[in-house]
Amino acid sequence: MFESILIDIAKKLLRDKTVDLIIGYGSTHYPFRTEPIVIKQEDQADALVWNPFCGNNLARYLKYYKNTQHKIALMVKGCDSRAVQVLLKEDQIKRDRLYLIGLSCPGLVNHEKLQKQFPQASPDDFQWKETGWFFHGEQIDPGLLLEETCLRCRYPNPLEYDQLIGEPQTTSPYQTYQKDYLDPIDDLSPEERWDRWSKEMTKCIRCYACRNSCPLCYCQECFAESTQPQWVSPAATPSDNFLFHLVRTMHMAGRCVECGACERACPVSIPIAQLPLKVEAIIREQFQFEAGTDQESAAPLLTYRENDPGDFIK
Amino acid sequence: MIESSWEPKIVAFLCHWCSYAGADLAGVSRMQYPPNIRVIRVPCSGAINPLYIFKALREGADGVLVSGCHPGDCHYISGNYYARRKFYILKELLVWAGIEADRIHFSWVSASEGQKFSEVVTEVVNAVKPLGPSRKLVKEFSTNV
Amino acid sequence: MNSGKVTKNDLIQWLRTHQKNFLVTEKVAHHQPELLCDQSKEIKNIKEALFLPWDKLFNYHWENQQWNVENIQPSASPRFLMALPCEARAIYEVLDRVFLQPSETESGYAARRQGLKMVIIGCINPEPTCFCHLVGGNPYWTHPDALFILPFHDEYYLETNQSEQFDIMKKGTTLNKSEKEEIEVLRKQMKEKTNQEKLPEEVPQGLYDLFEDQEWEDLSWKCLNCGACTYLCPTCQCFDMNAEGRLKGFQLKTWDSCMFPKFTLHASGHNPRPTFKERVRQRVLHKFSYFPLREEGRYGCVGCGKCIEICPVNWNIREAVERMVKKIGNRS
Amino acid sequence: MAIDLENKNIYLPRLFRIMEIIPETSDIKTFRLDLEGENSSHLPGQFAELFVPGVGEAPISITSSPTQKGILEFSIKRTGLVTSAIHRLNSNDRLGIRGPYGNTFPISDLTGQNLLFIAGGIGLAPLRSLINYVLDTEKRNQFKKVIILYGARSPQDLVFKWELKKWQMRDDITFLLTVDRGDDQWKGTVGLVPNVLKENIQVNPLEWKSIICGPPIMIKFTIKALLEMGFQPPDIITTLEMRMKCGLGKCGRCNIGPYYVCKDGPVFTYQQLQNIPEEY
Repeated sequence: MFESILIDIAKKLLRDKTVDLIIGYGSTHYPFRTEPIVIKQEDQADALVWNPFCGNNLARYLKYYKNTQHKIALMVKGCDSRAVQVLLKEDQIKRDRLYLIGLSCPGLVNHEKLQKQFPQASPDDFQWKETGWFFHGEQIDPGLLLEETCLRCRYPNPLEYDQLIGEPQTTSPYQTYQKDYLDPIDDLSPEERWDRWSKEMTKCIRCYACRNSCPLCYCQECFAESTQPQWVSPAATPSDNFLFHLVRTMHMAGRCVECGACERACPVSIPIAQLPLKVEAIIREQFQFEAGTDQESAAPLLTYRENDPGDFIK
Repeated sequence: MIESSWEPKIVAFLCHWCSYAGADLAGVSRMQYPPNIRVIRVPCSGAINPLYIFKALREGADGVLVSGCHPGDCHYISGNYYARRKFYILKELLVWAGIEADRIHFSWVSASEGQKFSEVVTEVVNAVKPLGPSRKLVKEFSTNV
Repeated sequence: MNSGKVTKNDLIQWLRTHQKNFLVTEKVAHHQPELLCDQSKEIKNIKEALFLPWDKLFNYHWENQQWNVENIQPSASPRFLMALPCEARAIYEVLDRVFLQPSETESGYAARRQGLKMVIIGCINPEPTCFCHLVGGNPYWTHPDALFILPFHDEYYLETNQSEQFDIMKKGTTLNKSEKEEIEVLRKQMKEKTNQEKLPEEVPQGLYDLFEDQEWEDLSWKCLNCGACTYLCPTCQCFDMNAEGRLKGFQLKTWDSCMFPKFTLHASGHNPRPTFKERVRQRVLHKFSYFPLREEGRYGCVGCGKCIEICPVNWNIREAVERMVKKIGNRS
Repeated sequence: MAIDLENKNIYLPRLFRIMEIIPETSDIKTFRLDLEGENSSHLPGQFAELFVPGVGEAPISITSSPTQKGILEFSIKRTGLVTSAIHRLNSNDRLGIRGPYGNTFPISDLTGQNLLFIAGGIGLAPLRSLINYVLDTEKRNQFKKVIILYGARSPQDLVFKWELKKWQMRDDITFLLTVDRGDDQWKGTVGLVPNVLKENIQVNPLEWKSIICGPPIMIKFTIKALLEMGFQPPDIITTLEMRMKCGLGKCGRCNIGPYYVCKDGPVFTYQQLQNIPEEY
């Protein structure tokens, strides 16, 4: 979608030297997949694409340029822009070094759903246009294909950008689909929830793809890899896996921008985003705060109120 | 029912200024409370990293008690306020993950509340005992292939 | 080498009788779901059967004022392992060479390996990410000690020279002459086709000389340095060992990855591979240069394409190697 | 496919009692282990994996020479998790050992040669195994002239002080001691090892073999000095410092180029180092 506009903008930015490099999505040889690319010369800009398979949160790459002087252009979806906001609030990078190319995002396609809905379909059967998604010409209801995190997305339009590509989305998927994949888990009994999570944690191989794909996980040394003291064993046992994911979720409390990049990065497809999303839902309800949406109010865990919920304390 | 001879092991993080002093007062005044808790003194309830609680459960603690000063009494002014929010989120997350709610307890005990401290500990032990030995999150290395 | 032919349900019947101790890799379960019985165990990565994700090496405990150490005798019940040719090659050509070296055989691996009966299914529908032909493999590769099964006109061709270990061979009917020829022709064509596409001989030494090349930086920029590729790679054999348990415990051997920062971190704080560039280069060169230079040209990669399939940023080791191979000779 | 099922657990350490602990400097101690009558099968230059139950393992070079029967000596600098745990041990505690691992100093190449030992700081530990081997009464005549140049950051950082005195008194070796920074009691030479080398050692480089061990920065400049003096790469022998876990060329940590430093090293000639990638 909008490739031609996108490429012109990129070339102009590089030509006028407003930025030193552009971080964006590039095409690949494989069906339904894009990859993060960095562009330093004009001719490289032709590889830029924008389609519903741009699942990586590119804000993750800003940590390479924290201590350099580069001026960086970054393609940001709605959730990515929230991630940039959190990074700015946590003083990881200065706003004036960033040129944010905003993308009005219709949502990302989930590969398993695509495989189930259209088995053996090849990429050229589809057209992913700004007006909608078409399979052999007839429109598809995005609700069938959207990622679970995108189905509950409240901010399809970037909150902060220097230039927006495409018309802003009029409604958010959350409003249109009223679907939240956390709800069925809430209805389960504690034992059923535990069985579900211990089954998922048995699949985990502790490759840390979820942590490394997250723009807000930028610690120099993660507690999971520390040996002095060693908090968790490097063995991928279910208990150590769950301990790693629970502590990482606590570290994301009030910071997670609900982009779902961790879930898309998981090589064994664990719905790992549910943990931080649940915490964000609790924070949205109890402390009326959404990460990366307003730069003035303090992060929830860095402030307090007299009437914070406390009846669970004896 | 769990046979009564089994005694749960409970790790208690007590804040140095209030709860630890409260526990000390309970001891000095010869107040009876179950001997199941192992006390770890921390500077403030706000200084308790969720990692400590998970690590305690991983190493086999059957229950965790975290106790600090009443809101407003904190030696560091707002340590317990931050802690209250963090513990609220932590407890909700743990319950959502399927860990029994009665494994994790929080309380405000001031330095003068020796009596309350023994009551809280008794209440915690009675809450953890029916749950039996902790088996969720406990480290376990049986090979799976 | 005796061979034969069995009908589909004979094969499934045999699988069902042994399903209790039958391991099936995820790739086989994905390609031929009908061969996966409900009680056989699906493993994501073939090496999990031999090189366990975590493995106790020995026990230690503190007793009467001193430390005591006692060995754990590894025990392994005989099991079948069904895999595709590329995955089986990872066991025969790579992992065995590392863990079964005569003077330093790992007792755990050896015990499990001794009890393992390998069943190799001919690969009939390769994925777009597969490239076994580049590294000396081919979809009909087999090993004499294994039972080779090839779907053949809605029946299954069988071949092994350990027929006493695979009782299904008794059910096999012998092939007539034309069928035998057809199989031979099929396999010869496949072998020739894949041999021409093999990476040229000078690649291992060529890549080694490209160590200082600037291209590694641009090539590895997008890599997240997570461990997904190494933990789903059948040939990655790096591991970590540390003590688990203070007064009573065991030495635990777990998988490890060269992509993690602490893999080569010295106690002095010096790290010879501090950034993503060195680590990505290490992963590529270890498989396509260092291992072949030590093992008479055998690549440390079997071309199964799993790392390309699951990479969160679609980092492609095949494209990376082909891009660097072009630079051999005219070093920039 | 033959699997030698002798089932020896190659990772199982053996526990030996610590006979004596000699504090060398503020953060270096020498541990002497009693082999209870056995003799170690190691050769100079090899290392062993020391295991502290409950903590972990660390590769430490063996500093005693095979000619010292019935004991094993390790000089350990407190830097990380395991070395600190070892420093907390006291006499009569037991320490786990497995090994010996790694290749050795090329004894056969060195026999009948003039030997120039250059050591820096704790780097003297691995060299001391070879030095004491060469200086052993039965072995000394197999080697020609021997020069030992040892330097440390400051007089307090000198290790094996009690043995340095013995080396100083011997008449069949030349012994040079230097420190980077002296202090008021220090009477000896002051200066960096590479400079002291260039000023004091005038030998025909073609008839000498040089063995170097020390911090990477010292090795780099010392090799440069030796090359300027005319030493040939095959005659410069040093050891490589890499992170190690298994010691058997399997766990992949110490892999540089086609070599596993724990198995094909840690002793390399400079000639070999020249075609190993600069990744150590």
